Amino acid sequence: MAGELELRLRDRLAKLKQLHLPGAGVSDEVRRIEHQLAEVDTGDERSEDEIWRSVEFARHPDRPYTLDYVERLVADWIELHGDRARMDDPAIVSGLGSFAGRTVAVIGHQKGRGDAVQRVKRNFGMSNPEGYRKAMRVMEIADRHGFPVITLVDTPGAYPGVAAEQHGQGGALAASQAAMARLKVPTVACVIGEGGSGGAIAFALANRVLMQQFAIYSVISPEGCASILWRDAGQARKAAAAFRPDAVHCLELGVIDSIIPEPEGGAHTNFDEAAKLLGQSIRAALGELGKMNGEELRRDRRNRFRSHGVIAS
Amino acid sequence: MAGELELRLRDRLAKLKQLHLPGAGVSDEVRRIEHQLAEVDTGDERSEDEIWRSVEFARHPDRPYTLDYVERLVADWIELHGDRARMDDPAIVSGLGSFAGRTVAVIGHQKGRGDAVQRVKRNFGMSNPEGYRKAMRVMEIADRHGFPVITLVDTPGAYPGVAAEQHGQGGALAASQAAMARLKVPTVACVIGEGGSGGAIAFALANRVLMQQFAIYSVISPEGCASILWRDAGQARKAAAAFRPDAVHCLELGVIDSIIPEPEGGAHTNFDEAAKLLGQSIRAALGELGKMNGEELRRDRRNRFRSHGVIAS
Amino acid sequence: MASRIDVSIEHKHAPPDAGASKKHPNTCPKCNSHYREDELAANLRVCAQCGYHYPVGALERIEQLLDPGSFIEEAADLRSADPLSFFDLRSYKERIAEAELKTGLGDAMLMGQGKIEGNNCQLTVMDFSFMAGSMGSVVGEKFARACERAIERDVPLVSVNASGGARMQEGILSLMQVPKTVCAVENMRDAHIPFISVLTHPTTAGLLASFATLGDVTIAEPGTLMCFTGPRVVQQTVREDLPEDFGRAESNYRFGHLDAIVQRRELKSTLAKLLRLFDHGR
Amino acid sequence: MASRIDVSIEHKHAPPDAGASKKHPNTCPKCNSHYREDELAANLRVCAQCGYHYPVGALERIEQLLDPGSFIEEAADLRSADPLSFFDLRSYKERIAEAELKTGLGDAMLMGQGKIEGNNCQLTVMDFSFMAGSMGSVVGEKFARACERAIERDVPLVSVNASGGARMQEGILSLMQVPKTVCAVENMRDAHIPFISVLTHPTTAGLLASFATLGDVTIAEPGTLMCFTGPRVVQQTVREDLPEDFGRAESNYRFGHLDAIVQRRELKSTLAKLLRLFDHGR
Ligand SMILES: [Zn+2]
Ligand SMILES: [Zn+2]
Repeated sequence: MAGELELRLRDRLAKLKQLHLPGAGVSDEVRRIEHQLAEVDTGDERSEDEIWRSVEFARHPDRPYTLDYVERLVADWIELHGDRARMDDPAIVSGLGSFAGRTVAVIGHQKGRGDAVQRVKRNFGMSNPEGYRKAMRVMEIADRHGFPVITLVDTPGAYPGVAAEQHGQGGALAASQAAMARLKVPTVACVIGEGGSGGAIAFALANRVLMQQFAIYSVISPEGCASILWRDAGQARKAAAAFRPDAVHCLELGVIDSIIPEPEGGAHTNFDEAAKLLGQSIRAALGELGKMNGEELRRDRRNRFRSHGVIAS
Repeated sequence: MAGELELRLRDRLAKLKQLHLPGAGVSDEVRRIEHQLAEVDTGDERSEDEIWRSVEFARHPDRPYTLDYVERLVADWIELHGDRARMDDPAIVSGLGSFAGRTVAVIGHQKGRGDAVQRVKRNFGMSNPEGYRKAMRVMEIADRHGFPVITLVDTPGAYPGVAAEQHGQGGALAASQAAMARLKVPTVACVIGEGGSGGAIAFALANRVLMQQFAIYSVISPEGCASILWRDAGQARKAAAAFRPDAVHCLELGVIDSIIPEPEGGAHTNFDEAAKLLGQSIRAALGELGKMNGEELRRDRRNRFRSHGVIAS
Repeated sequence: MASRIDVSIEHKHAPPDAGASKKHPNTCPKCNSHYREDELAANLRVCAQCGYHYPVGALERIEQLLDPGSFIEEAADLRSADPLSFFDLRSYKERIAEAELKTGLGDAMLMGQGKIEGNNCQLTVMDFSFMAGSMGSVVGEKFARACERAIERDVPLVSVNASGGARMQEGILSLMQVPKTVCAVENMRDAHIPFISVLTHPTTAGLLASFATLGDVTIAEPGTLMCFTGPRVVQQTVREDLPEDFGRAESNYRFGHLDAIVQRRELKSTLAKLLRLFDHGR
Repeated sequence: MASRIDVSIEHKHAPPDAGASKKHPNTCPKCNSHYREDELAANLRVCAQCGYHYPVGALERIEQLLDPGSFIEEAADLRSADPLSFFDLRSYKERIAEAELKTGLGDAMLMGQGKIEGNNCQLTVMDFSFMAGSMGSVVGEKFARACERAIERDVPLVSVNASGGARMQEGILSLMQVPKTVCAVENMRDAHIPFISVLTHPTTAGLLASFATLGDVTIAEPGTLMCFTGPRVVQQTVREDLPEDFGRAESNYRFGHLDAIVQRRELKSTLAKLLRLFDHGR
């Protein structure tokens, strides 16, 4: 599909180079698109089948989860637990460890693997507000001590439960983003499976947003979109083809900064290789960010998100 | 009692002027003691009866509570509710209003007046952790917008309930103090009734700590102390006489900065007059603090508490 | 992967009392009282019988809240593009055109500056009747610009919200409006600009997960549905009856998520008081 | 005012398994295994049968945790004064003298510098056997100085806690140690000094309301009672049975108040790992 994507990116690049949108961080955008152009590989417009394959791979029960990557990439790992108010949300893991010779904080959604008991124990990676509050606590520690923050995004979405609502799910998602916007350390977010709407974005307000080749990232699940717009959840494939949650489309729209390749056949076929590729990309992203000071990192991050959206006026 | 107190204060002052304790903020201490000397009125060592009168007045069911003072001293009052996580604790009120022509935040314990229903509704002024978390939220708003913070302390103590413990009572009390230590705005704490141990100190880490004439301030209730040390809660009067929770004693130890006079017969005999006297003292304290910038206010506050304690070495 | 739990940030249908009824729009859905249009408008669209708060459009809301003639609209020319060429049962372009015709608005938010009892402020007001108040690129951009204007002018921002969530026809770009507006609020925060968020029925999903919950002070009108996930989806997940006022302002107030529930007739004076207070601290 | 609820920050008696038993101190209160003194010390005072963690005195704790010979004690000469001339059934002076004789310590905390697996740190270690580890002016002063030394030396602070709460014989001055130590932690925080808090059985009341809960990382040994109000007082208030592990580390972990529960045999290596991590971020 690269022909099409490449054309669009070049077109967008040309426009941006002429334009001066107020506050839109144009030069950052230009830099990003140039980077994307370098990354795009050749191919054709994605078919409905190809997009659906991303949906299936992203949700594959054998796909590596946050702790699988932590185990392979992080030394001296210590998980930090609890929101200091009500609970330790098992759907989110957070902790400190050594990555590429430097201490980092890692925060991610965590799905349970295997039988129903394990999956329920992790609540399918769907966090309660308390999970985001735990994560914010760890972000604050990282910020104070100068540890870069790496987030791994892999959730169908924030948990739609009664207590979750009563304890402020919406506000917690907003607060988590606000906390990320405030950090003076480099932050890299990686969508490693399902990047499901609010639950995902709560960890994705980072300086660099990366996405694995077969991950998905979307405002709504294909089933949810189909049932609202087509009034039939069975039209999920059609919905997915319409809003295209795949990595190439996200790159095309400038929503992510680069695509992390997966092993042939998907991350679930080779955890070690998937981790190696993920680690390389995170390392490269942290390397780029290493030159900025705290204020610059904040500004870079906020400008990055300032530029999102397409307006006709 | 002033003879005795005055002698002790002069003695302490003389010692301090010779001494150089590391980090003890000696010059602040000197300034405070000089101020206290000016405030001490004449009288004799307090008798057991006099101390017990303070205990009774401080707990008097007709004593003015936080909202009684707010009503009389604060214009444009708007109460701010909720901890944004779990509840709105009715044992603590917090809000913004106009005091002496300037916007301030007021935070205080609130007891219910009248029948058992009202008193239970406010949980007798005993907060859950959520109440301290609400207060911290309001402190943060005040800090960001430059509003001085006035706290009114009136609690038998933090609530000793099961959920209170499960939701982190101890940690919340510590966090509330830490939040107060961090503020860059002037802060004045007034003990207006019962200054009961941890629940009280959570709001008392202020630049200036004032105390009404018949308020009490103590590490433990007289009953609690008696039942531990005398193994008989009935010895409460004796315990109170031993640890002396009255305002004069607290002033003598340098724990408070000044005593706010009450109407003849106690604050409960004349709310308006009590409020007027309280308002004058707070205004004077804020006036003194107005000259310091944010960093100086922080340092002043921390140095103030750094000097507390008596060591024999 | 057969029985997935749906966790859309968009609740699936307009909330029960915002248009689902087949009654005349001036008939009170709670007590069936009926009002002439001028009567209802004169009473700020509050039922005189039972206190039910009818929905208020953005233009009328501005009339209710701002000093007469003080509103100056900004960024009025912004319009949605169609970055995905989105087509479900109908095209996004067609839906937008229909919404414009129906409401006379360019999108689901009006933005500008004005005065409330003499106090200057920057203002954003949403309109639920424009595609369920959904947040796409235009709403996100208007809100971000409102924050920037508030900083430039050193005036507080008042945001009156009403939204069903993200505008899914803009796909992932609608989700990006969430962090974009959060960043805008953070810039205001760093500049010590006061931000007052007013939640009106309904303010849900993407709005709650972004700027609507980030006010220095957050207030709501009575009865406002303010949940991240809608009651229907929650019920589907937990498969049990929900508390009667689930997700409503009254429940949220009890659970600590609101500073106050303010009757519409008190909203202007409450905002004025807050603006005075935040001004006198400065 | 007849039936007041008592809300003392001091729980009233030594907690159940820290001395209340009449058994020989080397007999396990959980499983009745008995150990020779050298056996028990060699096993870090953990029951080899059931894993019960016996109390550890401050000096022995330092031996367990620090690299041999690396500890340099500081502020060793600080002693309690008796500002209230406090006398209950006996005088405070007499109680202090007795505690000194019994423990060989000057007060309930040792403070100094040392190394853990080669990592420099400032260290405070409390001893419950000195007046129930209560915090008076000396403990407060030693902790505050430890924070100041950590800042001066730019090394992390590790605090191993065990305390029944405030030392009420020093009256209001004992309460003042709470904000005093909180301020000391805040100064460390501003200086970006790492602070690791270790809770051992029991760490309650005034300690929980001050520095013990303010660590960057907070860990506890298994079974540690860590409550603000003791179980007896809570039960008296609520008049119902408490959950079995009420106030224990295991319950606190579930409720989100601990980063980890660490077995004593893993404590040194865990601290070393944390010190390495905090060092490599700098
Ligand atoms: Zn009606
Ligand atoms: Zn045993």
